Amino acid sequence: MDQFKGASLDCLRSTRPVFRGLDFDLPAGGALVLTGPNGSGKSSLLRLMAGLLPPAGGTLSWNGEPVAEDPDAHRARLAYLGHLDAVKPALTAAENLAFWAQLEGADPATAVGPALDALAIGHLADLPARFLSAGQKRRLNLARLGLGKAVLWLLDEPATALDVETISRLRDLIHRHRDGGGMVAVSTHSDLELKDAVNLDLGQYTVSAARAAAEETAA
Amino acid sequence: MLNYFANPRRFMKLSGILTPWMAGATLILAGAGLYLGLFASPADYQQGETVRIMYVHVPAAWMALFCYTGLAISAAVGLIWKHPVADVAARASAPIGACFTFLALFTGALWGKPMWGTWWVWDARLTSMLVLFFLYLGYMALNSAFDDPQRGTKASAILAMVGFVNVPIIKFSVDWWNTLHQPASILRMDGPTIHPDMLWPLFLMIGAATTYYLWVLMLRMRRDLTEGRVRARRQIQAEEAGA
Amino acid sequence: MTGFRAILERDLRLALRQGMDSVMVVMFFVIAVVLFPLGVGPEPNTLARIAPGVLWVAALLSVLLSLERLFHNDFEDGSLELMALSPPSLEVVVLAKVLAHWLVTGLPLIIAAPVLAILMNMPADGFALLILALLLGTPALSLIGAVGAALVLGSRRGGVLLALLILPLFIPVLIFGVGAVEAAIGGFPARAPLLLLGAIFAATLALCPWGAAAGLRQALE
Amino acid sequence: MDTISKFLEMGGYAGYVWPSYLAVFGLLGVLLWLSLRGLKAAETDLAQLEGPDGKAARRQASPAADGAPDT
Repeated sequence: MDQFKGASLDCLRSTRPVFRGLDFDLPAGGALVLTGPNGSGKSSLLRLMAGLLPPAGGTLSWNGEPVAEDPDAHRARLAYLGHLDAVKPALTAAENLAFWAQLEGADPATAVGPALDALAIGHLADLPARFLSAGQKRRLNLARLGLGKAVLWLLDEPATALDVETISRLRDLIHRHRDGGGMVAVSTHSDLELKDAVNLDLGQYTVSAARAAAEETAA
Repeated sequence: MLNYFANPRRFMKLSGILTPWMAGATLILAGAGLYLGLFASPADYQQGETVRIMYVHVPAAWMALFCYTGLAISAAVGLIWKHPVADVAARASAPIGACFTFLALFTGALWGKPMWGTWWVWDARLTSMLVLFFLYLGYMALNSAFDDPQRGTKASAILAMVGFVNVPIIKFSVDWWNTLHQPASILRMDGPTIHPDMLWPLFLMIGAATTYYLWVLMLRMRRDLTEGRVRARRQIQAEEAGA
Repeated sequence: MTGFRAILERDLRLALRQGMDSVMVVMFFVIAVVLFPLGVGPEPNTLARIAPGVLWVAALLSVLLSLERLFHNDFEDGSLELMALSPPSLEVVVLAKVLAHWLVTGLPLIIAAPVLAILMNMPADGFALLILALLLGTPALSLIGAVGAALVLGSRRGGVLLALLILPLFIPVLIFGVGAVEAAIGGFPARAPLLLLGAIFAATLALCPWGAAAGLRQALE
Repeated sequence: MDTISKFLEMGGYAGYVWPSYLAVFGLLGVLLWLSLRGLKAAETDLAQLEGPDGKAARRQASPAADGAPDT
């Protein structure tokens, strides 16, 4: 059984401390919901989990092995969804998705169709992405999750710009993923209502600049 | 050793002690060098009195390279071992090095006019010095081009390392190009061996330039670190005002 | 390797569909070269004398002009971040994008160069060497430029800044590129400058993907 | 008097030698002055923020904090 763990993680943005001493534990099939006020570092934590942002302190580990020792393996097992949709307007919806499928080593011929259908945009497959609405682009980006290889999903506010129906589709997608032993970390404002999700309130790890300065003086 | 100086507080303490010594050393060395260079040394039998430009030109040219080496090493240390003081040192070195490079070019032109009859020749040394000047400007421009100063530091550190690999290649290519274009014989700057009476003021002035670099480097680093603390204080205020 | 091909194919497809990129770069190249006879005067011997240098400088500026967009679009729309998180390493991503960039911009320049050489009255002895030198030199320019393009991502005034950073580093390629052509025209062996150009290409191929990847990593933090 | 003017003439090369020295000492002097001034300014700022009257200065800087405590 897989396990993704973070121990006493520190995060700096530029020179500003964001959070300190953060721990989390994400078992196979688990879901972690990140909450906290603006600026408490929800996006930063997800970027840190993805390996885009190196932690200023602490370690991330996968099944007990530090993630930093094998970044290639870590990239191969994660799917990240950020604020930007990464959709190329000049390519069709299917071509956009096929590219990501190829990068992940999946077969585009078999993977793309079902992934589009999972978010009910199969009928848009051959439409150039420049004709898609904001919500449809978002769904196209979400469809990457259905390509199937990633064990660890890192979703940064996936529910923004989605209608109720699509949110429930996303919820189903996440449930199926977890049933298959996958894990997911979500930052969210609007509640996705994931069952048996562990709530991680980042507000409690926030460091004030005053405290950081005081500790530095003491050091 | 590196870890020891990586602590900004320790650096502030140490540089506080060293700064006045560097200031004193610069003044003494420059004073002695000027006296020997302007009064006590003879004029060159070929170049006449213009040889006295050498006492400011050669130190400037030497420091142009010295500062770039210092910059590149600091940048590498800051990038690889993440020492905050090294980043500050790299940033502080750049304007000093750029000044020395400019001065080397400027005094070179003033020396070249009476000696070669022209302000500027596309000589290998002049050309590679000019390129070095551009590299300094690029480093400083990149360093200040970002809203997040941390990004500027990292991006320009990578540039400094790329430049450091490139400087010998550029130097070599310019040498090669120059030998193709014009014979080097007219442009011999390093004429006959230097008279010992000229060597002493030259050494003193090089020493003065080096201590000047360390002096201003420490001043600029202290300023950067102090400004960092000011920013941190302001942030605390902003938080208190918001709470 | 499938990752490399996927990125290459995607970038080429994008360039074909929306890109006037190739056309624009070649047009800039042509206009820049044409300015020289207008500025220097139409005297054939003068033009022939400066032709190799003018062609190389114009090629260098054309490459520079197109470099700014190398990572920029993918950075803005979030694709770069996802590529950085995909299984192929960032160095492979850089290599694939540089190859696509060179096919789209470098290659058309090389095809246009002999035509412009005729306009510049360049002696025919130099044509083969001009093409050979450009074939070795322009990929090196793209590779060096990739490092700069990665470093200026997200900065203010990206384009001007890129020129300031990259042009000094282009100098060796310029010197040996022109050297090869002039040697051929003058009837000297062009082996040495060509070998040096090859060495520069090999060195940039080994080092620049690493430097560009480092630049991208800090841009994505 | 004669020796001084002879010295200043620099064997006829005064127009080259003295501008060199002037440029070097002038530019390096300006750089030094700017660096010193920058350091002084930063130190004054810090002293104002950290000093015994730092609290008072803080109040003045952010009057909104007293008026609207819960925002």
